[in-house]
Amino acid sequence: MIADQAEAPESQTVSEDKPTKIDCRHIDVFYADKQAIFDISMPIRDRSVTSFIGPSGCGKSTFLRCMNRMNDTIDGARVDGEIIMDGSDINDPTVDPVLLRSRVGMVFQKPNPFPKSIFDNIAYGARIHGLASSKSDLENIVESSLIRAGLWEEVKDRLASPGTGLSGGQQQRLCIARAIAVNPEVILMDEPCSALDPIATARIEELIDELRERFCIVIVTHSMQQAARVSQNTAFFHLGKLIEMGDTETMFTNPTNQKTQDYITGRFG
Amino acid sequence: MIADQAEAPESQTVSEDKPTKIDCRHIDVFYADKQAIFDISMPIRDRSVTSFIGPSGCGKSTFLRCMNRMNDTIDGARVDGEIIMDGSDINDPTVDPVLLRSRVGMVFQKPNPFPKSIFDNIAYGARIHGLASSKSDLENIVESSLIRAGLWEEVKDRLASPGTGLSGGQQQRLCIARAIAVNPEVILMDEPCSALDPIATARIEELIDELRERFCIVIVTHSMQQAARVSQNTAFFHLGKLIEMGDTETMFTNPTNQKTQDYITGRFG
Amino acid sequence: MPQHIVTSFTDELEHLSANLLRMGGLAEAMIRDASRAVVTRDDELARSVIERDTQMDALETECERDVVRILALRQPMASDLRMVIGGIKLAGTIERIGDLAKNIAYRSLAVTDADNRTALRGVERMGQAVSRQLHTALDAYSRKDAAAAISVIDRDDDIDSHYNSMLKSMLVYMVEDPEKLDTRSNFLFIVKNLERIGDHCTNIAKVVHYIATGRQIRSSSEPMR
Amino acid sequence: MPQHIVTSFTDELEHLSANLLRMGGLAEAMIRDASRAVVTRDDELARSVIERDTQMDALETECERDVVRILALRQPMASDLRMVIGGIKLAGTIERIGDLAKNIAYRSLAVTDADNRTALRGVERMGQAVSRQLHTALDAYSRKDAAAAISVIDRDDDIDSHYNSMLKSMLVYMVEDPEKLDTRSNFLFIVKNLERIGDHCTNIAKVVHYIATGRQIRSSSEPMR
Amino acid sequence: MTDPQTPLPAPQTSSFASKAAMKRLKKRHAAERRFRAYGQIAIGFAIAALCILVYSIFSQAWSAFSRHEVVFDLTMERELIAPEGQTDPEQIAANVTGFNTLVQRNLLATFPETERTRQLRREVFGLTTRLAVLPTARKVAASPELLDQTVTVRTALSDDLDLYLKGGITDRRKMIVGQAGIIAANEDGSIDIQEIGDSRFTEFQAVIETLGEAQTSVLIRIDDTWFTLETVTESGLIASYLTGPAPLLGDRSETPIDALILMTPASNRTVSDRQIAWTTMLKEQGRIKRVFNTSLFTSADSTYPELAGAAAAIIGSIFTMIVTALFAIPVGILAAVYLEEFAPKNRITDLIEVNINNLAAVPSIVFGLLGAAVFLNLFGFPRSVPFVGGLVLGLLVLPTVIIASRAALKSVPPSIRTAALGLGASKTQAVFHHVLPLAAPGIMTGAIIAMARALGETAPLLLIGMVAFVNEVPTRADQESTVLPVLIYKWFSGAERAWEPMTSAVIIILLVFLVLMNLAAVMLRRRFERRW
Amino acid sequence: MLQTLGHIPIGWLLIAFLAVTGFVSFYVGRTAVARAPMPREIGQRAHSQPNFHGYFLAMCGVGPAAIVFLIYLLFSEGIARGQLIAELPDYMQALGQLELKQYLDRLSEHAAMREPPVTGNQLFDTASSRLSEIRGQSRLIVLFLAFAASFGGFFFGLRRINRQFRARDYVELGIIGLLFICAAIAVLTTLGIVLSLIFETLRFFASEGSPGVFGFLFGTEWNAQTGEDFGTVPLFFGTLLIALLAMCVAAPIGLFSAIYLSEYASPTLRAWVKPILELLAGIPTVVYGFFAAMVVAPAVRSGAQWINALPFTPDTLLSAQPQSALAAGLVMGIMIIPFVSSLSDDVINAVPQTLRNGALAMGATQSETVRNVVLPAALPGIIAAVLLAVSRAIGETMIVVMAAGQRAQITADPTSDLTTITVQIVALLTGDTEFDSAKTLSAFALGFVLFSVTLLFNLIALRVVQRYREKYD
Repeated sequence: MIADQAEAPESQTVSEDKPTKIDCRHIDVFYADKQAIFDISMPIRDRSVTSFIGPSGCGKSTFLRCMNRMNDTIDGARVDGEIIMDGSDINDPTVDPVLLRSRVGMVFQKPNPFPKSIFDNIAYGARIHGLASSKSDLENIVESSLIRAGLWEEVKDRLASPGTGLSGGQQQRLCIARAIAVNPEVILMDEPCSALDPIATARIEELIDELRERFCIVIVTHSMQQAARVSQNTAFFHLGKLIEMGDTETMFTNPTNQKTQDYITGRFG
Repeated sequence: MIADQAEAPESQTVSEDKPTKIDCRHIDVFYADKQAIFDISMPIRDRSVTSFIGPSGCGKSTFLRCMNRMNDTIDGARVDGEIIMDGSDINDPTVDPVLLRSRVGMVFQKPNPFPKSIFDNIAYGARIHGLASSKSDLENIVESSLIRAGLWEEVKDRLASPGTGLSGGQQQRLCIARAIAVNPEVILMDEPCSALDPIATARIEELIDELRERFCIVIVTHSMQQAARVSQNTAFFHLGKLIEMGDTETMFTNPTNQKTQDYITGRFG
Repeated sequence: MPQHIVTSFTDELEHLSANLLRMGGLAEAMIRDASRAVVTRDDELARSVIERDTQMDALETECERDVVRILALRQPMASDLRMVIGGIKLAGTIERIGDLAKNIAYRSLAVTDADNRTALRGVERMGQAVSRQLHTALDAYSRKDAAAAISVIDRDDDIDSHYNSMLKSMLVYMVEDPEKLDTRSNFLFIVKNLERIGDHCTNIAKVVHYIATGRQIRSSSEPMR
Repeated sequence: MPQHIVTSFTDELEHLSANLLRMGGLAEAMIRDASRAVVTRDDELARSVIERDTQMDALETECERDVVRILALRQPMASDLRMVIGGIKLAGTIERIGDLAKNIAYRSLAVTDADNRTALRGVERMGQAVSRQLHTALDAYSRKDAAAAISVIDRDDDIDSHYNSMLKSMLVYMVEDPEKLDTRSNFLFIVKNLERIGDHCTNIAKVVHYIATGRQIRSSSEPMR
Repeated sequence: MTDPQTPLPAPQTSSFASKAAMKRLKKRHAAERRFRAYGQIAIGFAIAALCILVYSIFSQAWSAFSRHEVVFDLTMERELIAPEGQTDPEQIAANVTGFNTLVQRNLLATFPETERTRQLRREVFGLTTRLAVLPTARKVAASPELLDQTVTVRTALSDDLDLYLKGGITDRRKMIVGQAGIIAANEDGSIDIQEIGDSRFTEFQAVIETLGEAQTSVLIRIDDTWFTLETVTESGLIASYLTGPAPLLGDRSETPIDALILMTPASNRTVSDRQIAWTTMLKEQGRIKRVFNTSLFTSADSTYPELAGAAAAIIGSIFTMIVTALFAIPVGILAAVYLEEFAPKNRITDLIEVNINNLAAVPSIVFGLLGAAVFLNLFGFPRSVPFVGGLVLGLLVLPTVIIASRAALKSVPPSIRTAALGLGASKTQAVFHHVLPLAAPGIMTGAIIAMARALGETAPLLLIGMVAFVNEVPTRADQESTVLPVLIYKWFSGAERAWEPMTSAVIIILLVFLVLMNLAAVMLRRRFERRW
Repeated sequence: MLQTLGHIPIGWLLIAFLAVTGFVSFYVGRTAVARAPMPREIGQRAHSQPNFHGYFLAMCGVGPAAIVFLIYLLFSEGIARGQLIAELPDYMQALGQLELKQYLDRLSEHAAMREPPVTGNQLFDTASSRLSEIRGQSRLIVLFLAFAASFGGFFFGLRRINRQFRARDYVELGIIGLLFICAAIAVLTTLGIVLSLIFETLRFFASEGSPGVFGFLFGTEWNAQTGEDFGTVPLFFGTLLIALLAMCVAAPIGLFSAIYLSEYASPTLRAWVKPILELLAGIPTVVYGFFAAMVVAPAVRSGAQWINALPFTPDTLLSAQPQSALAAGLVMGIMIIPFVSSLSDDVINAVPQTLRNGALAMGATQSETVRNVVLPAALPGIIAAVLLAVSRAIGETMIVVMAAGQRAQITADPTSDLTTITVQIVALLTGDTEFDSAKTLSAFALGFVLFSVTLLFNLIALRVVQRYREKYD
């Protein structure tokens, strides 16, 4: 009959064997006076998708933004605790956020292509970081990023046209391509599909599924179904605390924590 | 084994026995030059929930807005065809859209309470339509609407505080209460949950489930799951055309049209 | 377990398990009556059992429709999902128990007065034991009680041993009078059926255990003599 | 049927049906070998069948895990949903076929040289008929072919008639020598099992038909003698 | 998907940490700092400019807020004030000459030596201005019983002397020469002081040395007698008589000699040495008092700085603003509502829009031309009245009000409108019940800013003749009057140096009004600002 | 009696009249329908609430009367005066337009007093009393007309209204009409400007001593005061030079402060600096003018003298004038800074935050974000801002009037005094002027040129802004 989850299931989506990419230890986040995140610690595994779920205002986005220090750009935001990435704490004052963000890419809720040509949108990151030594070099980067983002076929003959002219879903994939182009190690996604319709959403999910071969992906979503579909590990946040984290399949078939159980089955509050 | 859907299932959610409330016949909608809706005809049943699904830009919202002539407020929008409600065509020039909208309430994607007190938010409709002859009369209307919207308990002791101070979900329920207060016959909802988290969404769905005892509800959503959960009848739109309409259970277990099948199973395009 | 925010979802789940329990109850009755019919040679009773099987089928159909609807319209998760999956399995199993009872009833019609008491007594006793087994299993289900379920599984061995002894005596009894062999071979099948009902009870118990805990008990499903 | 946008979903569904077909193939083999073991009194073969049942159980377990995962993580709809629900039922049925085959194998061990050929020939022929039946059913499944499924259901009657005749001859054969009754009674059960495998094939066919069309064929599940 | 023939160049991943990358990074951060610096400099400049401006004006203005008055105790002699016994208040009030004679007599009495020549008399009368007695005249006219009573009269010191006392006109230096020795009169009327045995004298000599050729006039004073220094001898000095009682000659040791050194030569001054001497004496007698300059706020314009005031302009400005507000604000708001909420999207509307935006940027002076051509020339409205000025300014700020209101209306999210419409409110109801109230704070802010702008406008008013010389405070919006900014312009172009501080003073008055209005606007914004 | 009527302040009377009519008819209309209870049931809800019937009736009552009054206010005085002039003895009528006007002004002021004092002048007194008589008549007439109109409207309306009458539609029609009129006023203003300018300009070119269009636009001698030469080239030169100087100061400083405020400054800093800049914008130009003339001009002058005094410069390098284009330009620049900065601030803030986040998340530094993403996006808006600023500089009056001087000359030396179009307009039109001398009219011609030039700039700028807006909202 149905297998015991305790013993390792030979699903394609195992994550325990993957190494830890980011290790968050005792993170607290404060906005001005009020605390948004309470002592959260979690490992984030490389080459797999980790999703954060929870009711809105549970702090999942805030926590995500800690990982490339986007919170620095908000006045009065303070982050305590260590975020160890490849052995060094990214909150360390000596760490240059600019450099960090080139290693930890981010995709936002609303597709936000620059009002430039598709080419420039993707070339931008490579340019500022001087990744391309030559024009052709740059073109390679753009092409490969677009191909990886599954957008090449759709746009290859209008690279010069403005990125804002694309459809919502394409724009979002363009933004992902843009993030890939800098060839980061981690990609953070903040509700990347909440502005899209089911088809576009499915496309993005497919894309994420492919990208996880090469990147460590963290995605915030408030659609449980989406978390279930795309991620190998799921973390459930509530009121700024981490309630439960674990292998996605377990989380959705047999979570240990009652709160999680209630949230997932729609019995919450 | 599993029953043949052809023979009437004795589910709690039959809709065939309900009378038709709105009968749309050959509706075309044009924005300036381009056509948004192509010859759509459908009956909408009273005292039940009908949901419109489809990829974005499929015209479901546009079609919804025909039913209380919200399209009138957009310059250059033109609606052809008849929308028969209780035997009279609402597109008839003699029909006063303002009066019509008092009969066909609407709830919008983003919760949009007036920046007034909770009380005034709900009282407003009653006031402009002169539904309340006295103060106490008005209070009754407000209370009953709030109760019906399942918000009374949460706000009864702060009716004077601004409606914008409520949480997103509460705001949306406030908007629903506001729509109920005018006691309309039909309530149109345009993606009422797309801005809310799963919990708030569930609350609204529960509310819709209760309201359908008294109103004819039409809901546009781009979450198929939501359509599945709340509605008794589902219509699938694509590129401004009505692809298939039918009993929700059938639509989601055994749709007749291949396009529908593909969309619902996520094979689309 | 608290209610779902969407109450109608809770309703549907309860509607499902209610139906399952009805099926269970029906099955118990059918077993008891069938085995009594064998002993008392009460053809009326036997026929009533046979009729009740259609009812059983109808119930199973409904359960399965509920399951499909819930899966399609509610996207159940975690415990709810286990409830639903368990539901479809239970429905199948109980329905099969029903069939076996019906089968017993059929065969009881073929039993003649001439058959000896003692053997029949054994059938009735076994029948009661089995139906008791089923009852406790359903009980565990209604209470989502993993422990109870396990106890059911353990008690299955008694049934088996009971079965083996019966089988022997039956064979002896058949040898007595080879002429009547073809009618008396029915006894073999009756006993066999009862034993298989017992096994099904174990399956039910396993499903219950899964629903309750999300884990599941390993063990080869059908033990041999 | 076009691919899902999320290809891994398609993969998982295919992985599921692939497993089911593997189970089916395994079951066919087990039936064939079991019935041949009866005739040839080849204990090796019999044992191998018995061992293969554990493999069968493992496969079923995996199928069921797949089903649960798909339901939990993919929220399948419409045809996909039918695939999945059908899947869990098929897994159960095929596994049961496997059990029956194993059962036959066990009993074949009890068969002695002294038994007569002709009766045994019948067993083998029936076994082949049944396994063919199963084969077409699985074929229908892999092609999601409703028509084929129906034809399987129709052909079940042949099996039944075959069974009845066998039953008779068996009884006659048993009467010949009441001393050997207890071993020979095995033949009864072997035949009975084959017949029940036939019925399971019908069930498989019904499920296939449901998966393919979404509608389902009414008919009382287990006909009598 | 990630297809093989376009793999990313391998070194990239490491290239972040590479030396080159680090160099780049340093450069980029340097650029960052530079960029930031530009911004800070820019803001610094702007603020500095403001500070300088404000400071320069205040430093000028403060002196204008006080002035000097001469105190007289005058007996109101009937035959002078009310000749041939007619006591009509009008007549008395008008009889400036009469009062003035009293003042002049008093002055002559104070400095008897001035009787001698008309020249001296003119100088001494120059201490006050003729019209300075007007207030007294009015007072007496109001209460005839004062006739033949002794009244303390305060009259404004003439502007130049006033300025002198405030430290304008010339730099001066007081010092003590020393103990007088023998004073002898020379035949030419000058006197000769010898044997000033005193250490301080040498010091004085030194100072005079340093002055050298410069035409500075040095006033020597013994008792109440004033001399101008002719030359300094090694042991004494020769000085010619200036004014005061005749000096006692002979051995006057023990009498101190003071000197007052005026750096600016008499020829470049508007005040004579004598006048300075008198003023100093009066001051010492306590007959010159420094008082707060009330007339700045109470009296209308005048040709004499010491008498001029901004009252007329203030009132005029207020009237003008009222007219402007009454015209521009309602019209502006309603127009905005039409354009933002009701106007159909068509060519006419576009035209209106373009032309309003453009109107907002038309130079103000063009509106002046409009006013001159249309209101004055065509409609024949009277010149330089607040009513017309108000209308012109109204037209001038109308587009500003419209644009501000539209912005405010735009900031109200459409969801509010749809919400109201969805409830079955008509468009008008939706607008007037919800949108307008929500936009009100923004609109008000805009209106106030516009008013402030109107209050500061000058050019157009010049063209519709609001430069007229207004010597009485207007009481109605259709009477001649002027406004603050124009007054500033006029006084700025006035000849006497005394106008300068006056102008600054008016500027400050104007600025106070403006700052108040702007503050009100800021308050409104802070108070009601709403984020959607 | 007519006279007394001629004296009372008519304005208040009219307002009171309108108010009363309004209230009365509102209540009549409201109660007329409110008597019958409103049905609540869906379906037969009435179209309009009673209030609307009230408003409708009020409209009918007030509207016509208001129109009558408006006409009266606009034309009565003119007519009255015309009447009076006609009655004046011929030798008076023979007076020049200006004198006559001033005479009438005195008259009307005199007549406006409650009991006008008897001046000795026989003619004057009779004329004054006659004037108030005429006024009295006109007022009597207008009041009568108003009554008639409003009653007519009132009863017309009263007959229309009943429960089913769609009062709301009409009321809203009325309201929208009113709104439209208000919007139209702006257009009329422009029309007025254009027409009057064109008209007077034509008269200028028609008048004797006019240089003709060519001579006007390309003549290099300007001597309007004495009324000979009307060559505007020097004026243009001065105007543009000063505007250029101003922009050199304003454009960079304004732009950078805008960037700093919107991208770098902390909220608190912004909260302090923005109001300060606004203050800078709020200071009237006349004050700037004063500042320029009193502080900057001397500074510039001494600076220039210092440069002249430098060993390696000829002593006459700069004509260090007490009034100088440079002084005016600098101050004007300061004045325009907030103008530029606030406009650019708006466009920069209009760039959605998500774009900035996008760039930052790619690892761009803040300045890179600004330079590569924000500015390009905001560029059109910024250009527009600068253009508007230029047209503002060209049209600026007081500063140049007070600090730039009167001498119409063409010289590249910024420390010499120059004159500008606006200066000349002011110089020509201040004080009592009659509208028939070429001198006066030339001012209008200048005004026309000024208007056209600024119009050009504005239109371009506005078009750019339009494009820009469309891109973001």
